[in-house]
Amino acid sequence: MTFVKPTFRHPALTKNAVGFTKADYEGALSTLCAGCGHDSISASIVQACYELDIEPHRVAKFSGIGCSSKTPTYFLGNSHGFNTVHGRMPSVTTGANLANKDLIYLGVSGDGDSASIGLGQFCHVIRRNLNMTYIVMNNGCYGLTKGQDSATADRGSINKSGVENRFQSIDLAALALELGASFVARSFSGDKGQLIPLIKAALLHPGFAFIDVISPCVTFNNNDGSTKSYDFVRDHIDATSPLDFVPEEDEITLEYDPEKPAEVKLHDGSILNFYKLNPLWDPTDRNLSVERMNKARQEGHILTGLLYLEPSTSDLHKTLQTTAKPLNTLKEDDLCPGSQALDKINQGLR
Amino acid sequence: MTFVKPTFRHPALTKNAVGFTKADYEGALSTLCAGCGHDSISASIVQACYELDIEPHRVAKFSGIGCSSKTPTYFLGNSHGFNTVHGRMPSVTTGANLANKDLIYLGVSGDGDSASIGLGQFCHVIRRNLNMTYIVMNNGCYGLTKGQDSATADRGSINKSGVENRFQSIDLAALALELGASFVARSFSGDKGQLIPLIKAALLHPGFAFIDVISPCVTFNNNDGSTKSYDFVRDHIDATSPLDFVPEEDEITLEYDPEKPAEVKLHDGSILNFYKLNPLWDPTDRNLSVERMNKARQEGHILTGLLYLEPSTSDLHKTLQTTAKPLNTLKEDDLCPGSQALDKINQGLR
Amino acid sequence: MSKPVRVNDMVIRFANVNGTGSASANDLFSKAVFRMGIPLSSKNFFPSNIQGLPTWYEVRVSEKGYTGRRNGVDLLVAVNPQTYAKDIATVVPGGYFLYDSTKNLHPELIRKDINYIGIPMMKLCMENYDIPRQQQLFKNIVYIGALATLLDVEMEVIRDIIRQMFAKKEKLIPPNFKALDLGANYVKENFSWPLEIRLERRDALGDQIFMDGNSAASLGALYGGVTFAAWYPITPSTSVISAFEKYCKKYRTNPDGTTNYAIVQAEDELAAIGMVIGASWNGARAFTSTSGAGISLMTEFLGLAYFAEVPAVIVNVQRGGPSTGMPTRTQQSDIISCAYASHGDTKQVLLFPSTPAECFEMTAQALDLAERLQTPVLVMTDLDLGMNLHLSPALKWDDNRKYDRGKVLNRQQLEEAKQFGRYLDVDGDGICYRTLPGTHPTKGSFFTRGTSRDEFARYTEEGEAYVRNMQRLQKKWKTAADLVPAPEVTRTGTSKLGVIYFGTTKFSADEALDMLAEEGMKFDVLRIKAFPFGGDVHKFIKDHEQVVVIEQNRDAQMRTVLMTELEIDPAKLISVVNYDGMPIAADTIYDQIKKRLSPIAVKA
Amino acid sequence: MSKPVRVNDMVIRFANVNGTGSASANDLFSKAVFRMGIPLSSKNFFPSNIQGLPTWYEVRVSEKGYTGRRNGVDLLVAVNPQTYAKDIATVVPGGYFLYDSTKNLHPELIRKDINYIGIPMMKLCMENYDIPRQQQLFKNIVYIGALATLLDVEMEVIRDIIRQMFAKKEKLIPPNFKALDLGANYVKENFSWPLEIRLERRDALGDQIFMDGNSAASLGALYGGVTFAAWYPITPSTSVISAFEKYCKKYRTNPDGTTNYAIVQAEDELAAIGMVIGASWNGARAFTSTSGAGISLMTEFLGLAYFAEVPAVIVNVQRGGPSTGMPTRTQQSDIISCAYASHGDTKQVLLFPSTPAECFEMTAQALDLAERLQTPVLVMTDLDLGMNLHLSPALKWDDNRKYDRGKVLNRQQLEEAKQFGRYLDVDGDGICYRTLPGTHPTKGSFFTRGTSRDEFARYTEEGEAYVRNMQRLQKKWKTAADLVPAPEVTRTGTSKLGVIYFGTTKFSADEALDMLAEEGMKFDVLRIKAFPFGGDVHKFIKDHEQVVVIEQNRDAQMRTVLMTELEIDPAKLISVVNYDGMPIAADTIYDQIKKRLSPIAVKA
Ligand SMILES: Cc1ncc(C[n+]2csc(CCOP(=O)(O)OP(=O)(O)O)c2C)c(N)n1
Ligand SMILES: Cc1ncc(C[n+]2csc(CCOP(=O)(O)OP(=O)(O)O)c2C)c(N)n1
Ligand code: SF4
Ligand code: SF4
Ligand SMILES: [Mg+2]
Ligand SMILES: [Mg+2]
Repeated sequence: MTFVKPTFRHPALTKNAVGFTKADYEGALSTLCAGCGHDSISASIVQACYELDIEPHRVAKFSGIGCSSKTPTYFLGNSHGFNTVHGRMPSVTTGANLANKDLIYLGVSGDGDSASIGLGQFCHVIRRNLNMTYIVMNNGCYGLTKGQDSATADRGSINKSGVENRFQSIDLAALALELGASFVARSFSGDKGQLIPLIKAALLHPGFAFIDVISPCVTFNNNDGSTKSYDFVRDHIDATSPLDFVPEEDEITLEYDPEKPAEVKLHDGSILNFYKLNPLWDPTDRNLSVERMNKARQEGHILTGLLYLEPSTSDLHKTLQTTAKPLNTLKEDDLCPGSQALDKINQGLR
Repeated sequence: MTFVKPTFRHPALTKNAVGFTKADYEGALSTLCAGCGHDSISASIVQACYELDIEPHRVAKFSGIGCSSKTPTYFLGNSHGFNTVHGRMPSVTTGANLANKDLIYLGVSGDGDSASIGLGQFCHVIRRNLNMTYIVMNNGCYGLTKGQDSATADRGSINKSGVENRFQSIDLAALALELGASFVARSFSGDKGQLIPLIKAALLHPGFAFIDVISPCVTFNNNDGSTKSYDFVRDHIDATSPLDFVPEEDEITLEYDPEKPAEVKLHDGSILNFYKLNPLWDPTDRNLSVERMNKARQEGHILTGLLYLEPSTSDLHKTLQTTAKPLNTLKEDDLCPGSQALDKINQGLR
Repeated sequence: MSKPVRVNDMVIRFANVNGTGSASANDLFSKAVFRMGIPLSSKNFFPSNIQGLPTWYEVRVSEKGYTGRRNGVDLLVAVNPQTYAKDIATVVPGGYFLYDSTKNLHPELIRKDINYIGIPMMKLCMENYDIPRQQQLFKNIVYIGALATLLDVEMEVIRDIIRQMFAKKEKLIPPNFKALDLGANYVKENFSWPLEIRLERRDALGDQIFMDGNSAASLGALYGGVTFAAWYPITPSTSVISAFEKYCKKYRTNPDGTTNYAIVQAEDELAAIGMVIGASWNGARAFTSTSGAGISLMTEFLGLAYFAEVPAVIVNVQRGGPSTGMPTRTQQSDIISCAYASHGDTKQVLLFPSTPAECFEMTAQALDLAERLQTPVLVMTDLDLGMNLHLSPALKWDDNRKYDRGKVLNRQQLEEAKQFGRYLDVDGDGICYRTLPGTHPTKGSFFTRGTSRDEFARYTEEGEAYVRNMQRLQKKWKTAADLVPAPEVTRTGTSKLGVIYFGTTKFSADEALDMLAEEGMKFDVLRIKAFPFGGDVHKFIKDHEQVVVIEQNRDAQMRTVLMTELEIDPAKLISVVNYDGMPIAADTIYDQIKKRLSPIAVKA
Repeated sequence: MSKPVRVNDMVIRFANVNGTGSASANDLFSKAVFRMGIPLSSKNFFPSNIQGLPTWYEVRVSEKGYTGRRNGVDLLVAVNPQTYAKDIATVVPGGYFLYDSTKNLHPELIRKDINYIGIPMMKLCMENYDIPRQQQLFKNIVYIGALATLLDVEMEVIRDIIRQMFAKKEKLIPPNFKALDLGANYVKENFSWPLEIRLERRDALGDQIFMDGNSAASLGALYGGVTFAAWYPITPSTSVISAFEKYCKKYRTNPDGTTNYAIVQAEDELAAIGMVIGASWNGARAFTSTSGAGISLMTEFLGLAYFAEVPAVIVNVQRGGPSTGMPTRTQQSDIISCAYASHGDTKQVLLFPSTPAECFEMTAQALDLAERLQTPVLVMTDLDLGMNLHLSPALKWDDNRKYDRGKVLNRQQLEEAKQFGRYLDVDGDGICYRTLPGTHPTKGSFFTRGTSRDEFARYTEEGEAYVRNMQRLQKKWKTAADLVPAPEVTRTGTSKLGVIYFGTTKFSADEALDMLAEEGMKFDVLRIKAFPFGGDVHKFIKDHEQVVVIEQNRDAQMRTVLMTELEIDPAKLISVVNYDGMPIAADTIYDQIKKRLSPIAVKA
């Protein structure tokens, strides 16, 4: 069921340069868990599009399958959207983009969607430098199927069933960089101050722009919290069915300074160490980016900010040299060589 | 048709420590094009196994689909082999390995097989650190389907149809390193002096060992050779059907010194620059490896040798803590909890 | 309205919000009914999200043992105001609507023909518990207390279940008891109880158990000797593997901490089935479980396993299709896509369990069949069977039972064999001998491939060799028909009319047939247990003038497969389908059969 | 042996090694026959490798216009000693074996009942060309010269073709002429010529062309307005896209070098179909082409496109299955896997071309149908049709023809519409109105998904909304049956016996039916052109007592689909199949029909 948001929530909002209020960028009421990081990212997307004065119908939004992939229902309700199949958002977006170069393409995905089943398509859409913004709402687990580890789960982390993840985690941002992505960023769902500008930059980037957004799953990252006050309830849950009771949680938000590590305590009591890049650093030096990311990884920091940018990138349309007109606007006259040409072809076949 | 090799080819060969002649490690007659690099790699595999005194039946060999993936028919004829489906060799090998930890697992694949359709499985088998040797016979094209560019084709290279490849090439060795592979090497099909020891080291490595072997496709890399003496024939081919006539070519071989670049002219006249790592360098420093590979890439060199090694790696069986006995040898007694346990389970369900 | 007291015959539906802990509370109620020895079934209708959306839980209590669904709710426990209006409409005239009266009901929600029972659940909790999370959680137990009192459930039975539930966390027991009492006492103080529909202890269950099919299938895999499982999470199959893992930890861990099993969460379903094929090829018993899109993604590999003749076991917990469809609803709609999975001429062996006991038995059997037949075997269960608690015969295992590992030559047999050809039909049953890697230094190795080959596993493009191989596979298919479980034929010899059903349809169908029989319309019944069908199914159809095929999909897929494989005139096969995602109800079957059968046939 | 001279009626088979340049030489021969106005067909039987393995090329010449295969070779051009023994066995008694006599034939290869013609091909080449590569290459032209002389092919016709072939590289012409003469002269000097089987100019071809189906399909895509193609290489479909690319470069490149098309070589078939769906959803005409395993891998996405109602066109060039199967052999064995592709209740629209002209027309039509019906449409061709040269009616295009873009609302229509619901069945034909992204700032946007939804594209798990939607899809399926090409019914009214065939079976079947007719066994004929079938097919089957269904797969898949969709009694449908990977031959059909038809039926 999709619930329509009561419209009285925004009585008289300011309009942006193209005449839309912020409400015009919102979507249906979210059905995600209370406090889910993904909802914060949706809100940042709404804000970014509003601030960029993008007409909502000029955006086409895409996703795979997962809690994260449901979010396109919850933002940009005036945009067309396509909830594809699990892990295959990149291919559908590629086709859509080639059909009409004039729209803005926004894909959202989960870490399960992109780092497991969709890893091949993720790598290949990067290789093609499709002009799109690709946001992974990265919670290190499979939210919608109830909390299994994903391929981005940290080695050593404990999942919902109490099992330690014993596999190397895949760093999608580092992978994107290795594969030649022209825009690579990382942020945290609760840090709108950082996230909104990054989304704006990504939407404006004329090639493939990747943002890895750490987005805690309040429900299934919520397992180790023996120090927490709702201990009693947790015990209760453990004794019955682990998936049956989902306590409402507050969203985790964060503001911190560049170049100083910030500790974030998740709902389960585990700690993430964020380390924000100074906005003044030069993100266009690929080697430097690789080095910094490797270093942060070794130190157990999560480096956030715009990690790498190749400003003069050339997207897939340029590579393929497609005509300036969107392909989906071409008509019989542009497309069909006609009967005379066919007669000639026939003649060549005799 | 598989042609059985005439046995008189090896009248009385020396036996190795386990009592086998080199002929015992060979397979059926190759049906690849004369001079194909893949055949040289097969020969190196034969030699490596012979020299390592591996009993042939202790090896299980796997492949996907492609010219490269046909090679398991042409080596180790006394080993079981499994020619799976396109791009999915890693998963089949994973299952096989988990079923019997006591065999040696050797997978071969092509660049189409591993870098396109199979990229997801390639990444994930690395992540699991499966104890296997994974050889990609890398010719930058789809040999078996007649020469289309693969994802490892160099940007700017010209393919069989005269079209320039305009996409970033995927460096499978760099990718393997990024994903945490514990053994990463690169070599050239024609350089048996380097390749055989690498294959031996890989087979002995107690975890995932990857070797990217540049292996020219004599047929479909054979396009740009306007300076070549068989110009006339080439013109002829162009005028008829590009795939109809495949001139026989000699295998390209190579010997060169460490730390000095070696130029190799391919059949089409294009040039590869190989740069061999000094055997004395320390391959166990991951950062150093990344740095050197990045540098070589920027300079247009192909760095060969053992690029990275993590000697004390722990493979998937260790991660999963499977019992010492191969799982496929366990019997009813080891596996079935029996009727009494079942009665208890029933009781718990009332 | 006053009606005669109805004992042990009712449908109770709980309307909750998911993620609020209601499912385990509702299970508590079901379990109590079960412990009172009364036949029942319970079904959970949950949304495809994690928290905050409407969810329903339906308990059917039936003295007569009808455990399928029937339409109409006798008592609705309404805890979710969002769905009040919709819920009220489902209550039968004279039924009950039990709701949280902390807030008043909107006047529009008042129906004259039903009874309202207001329990101030939230209020009671707020008065008795401090922490909001606890208030929310115990609300569930409060309504259980109230309901139990209203229906005359033995309170001590419920208390016992709670005691067992929290055996390891005893401090949780008293507050649960308290919540139970809050509900019970409120009823006692404010209403006349018990109601005119009520429960009464019986001894009608024998040694039956109350269990979900997915756990049972996982036990089948455990007992059947699976040492390797690969999977990718997807509702509703996920719990097959999580249960398997739980049982393996318990029963398959060695004293030194090493395990007699391996489980891999694959990167997707293609990899999962690939791993299973690799392990099976290498002589381990291996299985995977999936649903919906997972089956489509396994299509290519299923064709390989069919053609290269590699065992593989897949538990397909069917859900509402097509595409992502209705991932939390039930259907039997993968019959055709599984029976003929993959391009080219392929046929796959399917098993159709109806009960948790059969999920257990058939999964174990699938492992034998897959190795005996050297081919994939799919256990075709569904969301209803897999995720809901069902009455079931107890699980049984004969300790003398040996795994049938099929035709695998060992070292000595190879030593003695005159010749070995992987695809030689030595025994004339279409099944050839295989060998495992590592068996013998010089004999018996062969190359497995998805391409055409001759009897000695050598690649060939010769049409004749290909045709010989394809015809041998047909022969093997005939052999399979003899090896798979035979159908269950009941109510025989009474009628020219037959009914065919399979899987979870059994429960409602049996009830519907009783209803029809009471009106003089008698049917013989055949329950399909496997594909290929074998002679018994053919004979049954031949022996009847008209045969009704009941199934839970739109396109009458089983009927199609019956026609195709047994060469049946479609005019003979009358289709009854239900595909709204809810388990098929007895009334639906009853109505449709009456509507579909020509008056002549009915009189026969 | 002396036989009467047989003019324009023969099977010539070339036995070569692949990668030696023989295929284009053999094409040269076929083309010459074509230019002499004589009906023919040519078929290439090539191995699944690149160089060094046996390959055959078969030319059927038939004054009567029979262009299917018939068994038995009249003249074998043997250039590959590896297969001499096998090749000799295929020659009919009295036939000819033309071979390279540079080396002597082994005495065991001598059959008394056939004629041997030794041409020292290699020797002639070594004497006349210096470079080994040239020697090898011109060997092919030498045997063409010899063969042409033996069969009385007009040499000037061949020379003309060579001149055209090398129009841009004139220096290549003389050495080719020389090779031709070498062969011709050797024959003239050493044998009596022409043979008793020989060719004679006719004017039997009208404006027909000689073309492969894959190129024709690619032209269909070009003329049909495809602007986006995504694909993954796989034999035998690869040349559909490479031809499309070639034509696009020629006809769709703008003066400034930009292109009115985009082609992406995807990373696999899942991505290829995903891209096509994305582009079609966004209003571009898009298609892909694949074979074998590619179809299996597209299964999940085909289910999405069916259920979310997104157009997509797939050209499936069928090859020998299952699994990797026989990748260079032909079959019609993907009928079931395509008709019901994907899990859940799905049905896909299929078109079945028989000639290159139909490959062209049906691919263009598929684009209209996919957009009109908002669903995938699969053009089901096969390796034989796709990769071999066939006689075909000329390709035709009406310059007034407009693309049918289906029900797409533009900005103004949205402005004027009272309401917009993506899945509202406004017209009662089951087809709803869609909108494209970017059309209108505030109206007409909707969310496309593979899950159940209501008429306004809002997610819902309500069973009723789901059922309404599934029933509307059924209604759309009925609409589709009226829109797809109607079957072709020929030889009507003469018989109680019917024959149904489709695709490439047409050619041999027509010949076989003529043979049977000569014996007094008459059949009415229906050629299926599309699935769903529509009323004409049903009527045809109803109007006949017995209907033979001829197809090229093991499991009689079309017969299955006919039974299922049209509710046909299988007893009525007699199956004739051939699935050895070779195009079905007329004699096979003739023999099987005679064997299968009950004597009573035959008399009818
Ligand atoms: C082919 C296929 N396999 C499995 C699933 C089941 N499934 C739904 S969502 C999901 C994982 C989602 O994880 P992620 O992408 O990380 O999203 P999250 O819910 O964590 O935001 C899976 C496995 C599916 N829908 N399709
Ligand atoms: C699912 C699937 N798609 C496509 C093909 C066709 N195919 C066969 S081999 C091949 C590419 C092989 O390229 P590569 O792996 O680089 O091997 P090479 O021949 O170059 O050694 C393709 C696309 C296939 N067999 N299966
Ligand atoms: S399960 Fe996790 S990821 Fe999914 S909605 Fe809830 S909090 Fe978010
Ligand atoms: S086509 Fe290329 S890769 Fe394939 S066998 Fe020939 S040379 Fe080797
Ligand atoms: Mg996730
Ligand atoms: Mg390659």
